[in-house]
Amino acid sequence: MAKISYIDAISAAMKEEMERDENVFVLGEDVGVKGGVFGTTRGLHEQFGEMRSMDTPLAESAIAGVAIGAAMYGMRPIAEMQYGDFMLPATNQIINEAARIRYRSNNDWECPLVIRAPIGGGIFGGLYHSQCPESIFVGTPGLKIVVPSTPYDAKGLLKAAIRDEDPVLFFEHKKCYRMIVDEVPEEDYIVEIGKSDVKREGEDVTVITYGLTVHFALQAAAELEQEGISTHVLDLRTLQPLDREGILKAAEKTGKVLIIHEDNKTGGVGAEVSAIIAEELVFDLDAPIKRFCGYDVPAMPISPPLEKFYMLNKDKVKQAIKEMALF
Amino acid sequence: MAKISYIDAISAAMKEEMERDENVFVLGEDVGVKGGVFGTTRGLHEQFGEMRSMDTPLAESAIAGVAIGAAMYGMRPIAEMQYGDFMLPATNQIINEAARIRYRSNNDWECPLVIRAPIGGGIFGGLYHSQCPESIFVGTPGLKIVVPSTPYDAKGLLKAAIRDEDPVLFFEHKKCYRMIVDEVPEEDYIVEIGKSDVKREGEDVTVITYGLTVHFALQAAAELEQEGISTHVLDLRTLQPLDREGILKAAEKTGKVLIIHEDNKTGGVGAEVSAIIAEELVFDLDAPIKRFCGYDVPAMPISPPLEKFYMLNKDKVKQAIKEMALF
Amino acid sequence: MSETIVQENNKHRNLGITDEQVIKMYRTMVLARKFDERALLLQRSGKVNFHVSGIGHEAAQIGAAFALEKQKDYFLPYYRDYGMVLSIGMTVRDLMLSIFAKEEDITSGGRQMPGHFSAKQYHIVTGSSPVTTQVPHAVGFALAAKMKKQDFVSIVTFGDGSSNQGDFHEGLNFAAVQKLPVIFMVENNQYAISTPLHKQVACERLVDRGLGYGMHSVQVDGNDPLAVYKVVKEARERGIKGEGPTFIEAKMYRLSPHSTSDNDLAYRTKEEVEENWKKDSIPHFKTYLEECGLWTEEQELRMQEEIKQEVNEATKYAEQAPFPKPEEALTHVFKEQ
Amino acid sequence: MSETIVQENNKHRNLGITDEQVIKMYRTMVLARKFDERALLLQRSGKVNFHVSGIGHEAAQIGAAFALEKQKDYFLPYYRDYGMVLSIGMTVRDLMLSIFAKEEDITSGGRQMPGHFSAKQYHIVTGSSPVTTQVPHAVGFALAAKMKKQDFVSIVTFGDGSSNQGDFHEGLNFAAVQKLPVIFMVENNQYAISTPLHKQVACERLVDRGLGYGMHSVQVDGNDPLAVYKVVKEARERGIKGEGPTFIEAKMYRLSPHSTSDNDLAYRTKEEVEENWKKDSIPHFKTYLEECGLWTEEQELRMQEEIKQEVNEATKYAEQAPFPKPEEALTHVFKEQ
Ligand SMILES: Cc1ncc(C[n+]2csc(CCOP(=O)(O)OP(=O)(O)O)c2C)c(N)n1
Ligand SMILES: Cc1ncc(C[n+]2csc(CCOP(=O)(O)OP(=O)(O)O)c2C)c(N)n1
Ligand SMILES: [Mg+2]
Ligand SMILES: [Mg+2]
Repeated sequence: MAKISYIDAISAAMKEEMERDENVFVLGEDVGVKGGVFGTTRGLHEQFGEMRSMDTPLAESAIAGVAIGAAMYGMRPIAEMQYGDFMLPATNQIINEAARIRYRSNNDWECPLVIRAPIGGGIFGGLYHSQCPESIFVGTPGLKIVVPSTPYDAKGLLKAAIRDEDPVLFFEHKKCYRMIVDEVPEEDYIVEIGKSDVKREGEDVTVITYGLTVHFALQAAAELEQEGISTHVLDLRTLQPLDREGILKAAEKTGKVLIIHEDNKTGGVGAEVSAIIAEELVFDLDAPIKRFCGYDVPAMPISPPLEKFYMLNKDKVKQAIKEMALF
Repeated sequence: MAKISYIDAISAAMKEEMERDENVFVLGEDVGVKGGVFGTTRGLHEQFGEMRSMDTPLAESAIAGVAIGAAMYGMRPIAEMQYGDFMLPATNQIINEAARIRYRSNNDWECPLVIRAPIGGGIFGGLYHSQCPESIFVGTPGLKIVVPSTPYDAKGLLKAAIRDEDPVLFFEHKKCYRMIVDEVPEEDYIVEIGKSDVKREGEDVTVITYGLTVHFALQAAAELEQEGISTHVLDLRTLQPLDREGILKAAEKTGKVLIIHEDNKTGGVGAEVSAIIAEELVFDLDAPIKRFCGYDVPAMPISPPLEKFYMLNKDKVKQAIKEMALF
Repeated sequence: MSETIVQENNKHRNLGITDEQVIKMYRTMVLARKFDERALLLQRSGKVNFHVSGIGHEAAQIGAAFALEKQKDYFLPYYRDYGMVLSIGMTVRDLMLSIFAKEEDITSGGRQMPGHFSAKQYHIVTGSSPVTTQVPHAVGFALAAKMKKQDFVSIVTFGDGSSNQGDFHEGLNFAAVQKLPVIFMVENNQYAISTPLHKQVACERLVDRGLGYGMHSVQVDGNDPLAVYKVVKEARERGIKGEGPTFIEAKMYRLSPHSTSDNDLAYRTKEEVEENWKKDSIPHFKTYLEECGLWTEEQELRMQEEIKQEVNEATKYAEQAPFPKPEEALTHVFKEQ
Repeated sequence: MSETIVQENNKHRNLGITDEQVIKMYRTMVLARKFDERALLLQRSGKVNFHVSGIGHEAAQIGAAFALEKQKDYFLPYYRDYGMVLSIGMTVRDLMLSIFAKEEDITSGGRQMPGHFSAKQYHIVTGSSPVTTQVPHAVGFALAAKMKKQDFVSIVTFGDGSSNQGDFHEGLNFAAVQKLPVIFMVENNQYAISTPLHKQVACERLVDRGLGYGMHSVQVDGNDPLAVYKVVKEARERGIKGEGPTFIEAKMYRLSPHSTSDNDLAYRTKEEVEENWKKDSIPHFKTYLEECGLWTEEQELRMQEEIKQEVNEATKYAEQAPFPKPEEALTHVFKEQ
């Protein structure tokens, strides 16, 4: 097994799927000749040509809408949104169209489409290059939503998304792109959409999280181990459909639930996770269900002290777990 | 005090505010000569002329975007989206623009804008004339979101929204338009944004809800009174910012919380309400926090048996309250 | 002089349309109209909840549909396109099942409003209510044609008001850049609900928008089915040959109110509407057939009778057909295993 | 022959621009360039995180800004418009405070990326990163002018790629229908990041899009500040007179990479870039001033020295200025009581 980065895992998944199935293609702004502003599609243009790694006009609603049409025909488009912040012009196409095609046609038409978008902050991107837009889409039936935290999951989930018969939003935390490296098998594999993953077993506190903050939780957990606090870390991986069973099992395990995400707290997917637990396990809890999330401000400022203040990190997460443990 | 309908309360609020302040104007599709497809703006064209009750081209992103520009100048636009289902082309303008203008300019610019949209089903509108889009916008800091259930609240909240210095989404349940009639004072008044309202005092079960389902809850509560079950009904009225205090007080009152909304359950505002309670009051509860909401399907079908199956109603709500009472 | 008339009368033959076909075109126009009139009646009598009428649009729809290849080309019609969908495979029974929202409704199993066509078997792509979203979808089908080297085109229709949506702009531009085999046809009926064209746009002709996309564009009389046939046929050829998309503006008038929920006399005069009835394509096309010697009053009566029966039977069938079971509301959110 | 030259040399006077003003235009162009070069350096040396350059755009920006009325008209610039904002009130110090993201930054208090201009005192309207959203906002300001019968115009700029967004279409159409006093100026620099114009649009000239809006439209050499001044001045007059909006396409070339995160030689050649440096407006405009007898090498040296000092001082000031306090991240979500 080779050690590869999160971004390389994503690139490899696309390359391999394009080799496997000639209906798979990528389209988006600057994804062709340049290989994407982050480099996720680098090499595809050379290997597959300009039709299958297509530079599109600067128009997100068309990128999504054209991909939807192609998907209904039977293609397997992967539409890249340059930043999660810039996918909002495509909201109508995503929510009112892609997500409703199977249902509204009573299963006659389907829309096997992947929309990829980098999300998250900590890169001095300011208000419009740091957003976590997932909560806008969570709660849209008909849409699957995936956020991997590791190269292994990224590759396996992206392959699963490409092979899925329904539309999938695939969010990539841009801070993970080069920072997170781990072992990824050379052979073909997928990670099933809709399944959470226990990233660390523990007894005292259950952390439920996804994306970049999985790593903060794991780092904090490792340090807390030294202090005698044992942390159970559940990586949601899929935000929709949520893995109810996995969530309840993890919550039950310790009776103390701390939900962590970078997206702002109010209306985030953490609320849904909390509500699921409160619906099923309320009498099995040893502490209130807490959420430790981004502040409820329009988005993350760029100035270093402000960004630092906004962003979660290992130390802040450690503190939050500790407080929960001591409850 | 005159008895007026919910729709007339909305019309009256606009008319009176336009008389009070010449910067107030309405714009939208068919809001001028025709007076709106539901008739909410009827009479404004005659009284205020075509500039202040402006028929716009069929383009929601422009309706929102132009209104934002006018609001930044100092006007007080009321932008009508013909149906909540059709406001999604304006998502980028609403979330990335209106909601972030004050914050991103460090308080230099502001955007006092009201966006009105009819929501909800039960009118044989099918998938695209019945939606409850509120959960897409809940969780966007910088945006206020209001959903009145009564003529009194509708008038007072709309006036408050028009006078507010920040952008407000004002959702009107179209099933309430002509069905809900009550007393509304002739004098000028406002209902403060951000305050929930106890619509009925009770001891056994707390229902937390908003919009049309407030009425189902009240009807069910009246019947359940006969059966010896006492229901406390809290009308959220404002979905953002949520009235934390009001919610906690209502939850504490009975220790049994049932959250009801027509919007589909997963990712709805009910999740946030539940999470707030689970965060603060988990040990004061006598039952799990339950949510009784729309099904998680892409939207409400039009065929009568399907629509009926989807829609909440007095009887279904009654049953849900009863189950909670018996827990 | 008589020369000219003969030529005029042979217009359809010059276009490569057989006598049989041209009669079929006429019949389909009348069928669409009769369905539409019945639907209005059914709504008025409370049997169905809603109808959105295509009266006044039939000529353009049928002209376009007959110029294309059934079950080969892809069709992305909008809610007034009864004439189009009837031309390419859907039946009046299908339409009736849809307005009655019955289980057997092929467009959506009773989920969607009438006029929201869908039928994969006829290459009719599922549509929604938010206007103009289908425009980029049609471009996506055409993109697939180019990528897979298939010789089909896609056609998408929409209203004049809808040409102001962002998706119109983005879709046409994308298609033009990629030179895709797609036909954009705006059915310019002068109104978007109550809003007249001059409050929607400031250009002389909608087709003037084509220049900004570097797109071949043509305005055509939407009341003349043969004229529309001609431009769509040419557009299809351009598409197949790799010469790119075409933007067609078919001009007509919306003779009915916007929908059964609309009172059009609140914003336009009876005189204006009546004036436009004079241009109704159906009697004009009938006269054309008669002048070609292809149509007699007897044939007309027989056809009217047939159509009446067809509409009656379809109505009866649909009325008696079962509704979907309530729990059906929960199926097909995702692909079921 | 010498006649012609004199006339050419008096171009600015014929436009009503005084000698003093034309020199100021030149100075502002150079100032914008020098700020920009310094910002690139600061980024390269790791002192600031990011810069998006406007090199190659200065002539158009300054030509436009000088044709408008400061603190009266409303300006909705996009991220390359340093020349524009420097012309209407912002200082290099302001710009430096912004790229250093310091508390005193007037555009956002250190919240937004550099190039996201905002300053109510100068009628510079706050902008965001999602391209083209500012277009309908400008229309909103112009709508307010019409409603309140004020004699200002709004101007909005954006890139060529951005003219493919839905908001471009919807904004221009709205303005045209209402005949609003707004000026749309596309700074067509041939690229949208790596994507060349021919992959963005299929029309000959962007300005061809104006016809579809029934809008007065004009293409202009974006390297010629006086030519841009002229068309913007005329557009302003049209706006004030109630004759409606104008769409201006200023053609130029993006001489820098897209931003400091971009390696432009991955998608275009050095030769292409060098070829375009020959059209750089700054030396040409200097020659013009010299030929008019308004500018000497001595003046040039003095100005260069002044500007250097201005940029140095601004840099130093901004570098030393305090950052915002961390908790500042929580303020101004809503109006505070
Ligand atoms: C995005 C969106 N906004 C608003 C509506 C409501 N609506 C339905 S039809 C219509 C008018 C459409 O006019 P036009 O495009 O000219 O088509 P026509 O109905 O005249 O055939 C409107 C505003 C909608 N369906 N979708
Ligand atoms: C809606 C949106 N999509 C994508 C981006 C990312 N992006 C930033 S600048 C840019 C290219 C803009 O090109 P153009 O409009 O020609 O302006 P230029 O940068 O060339 O001046 C892109 C794609 C964005 N800012 N907003
Ligand atoms: Mg129309
Ligand atoms: Mg450009």
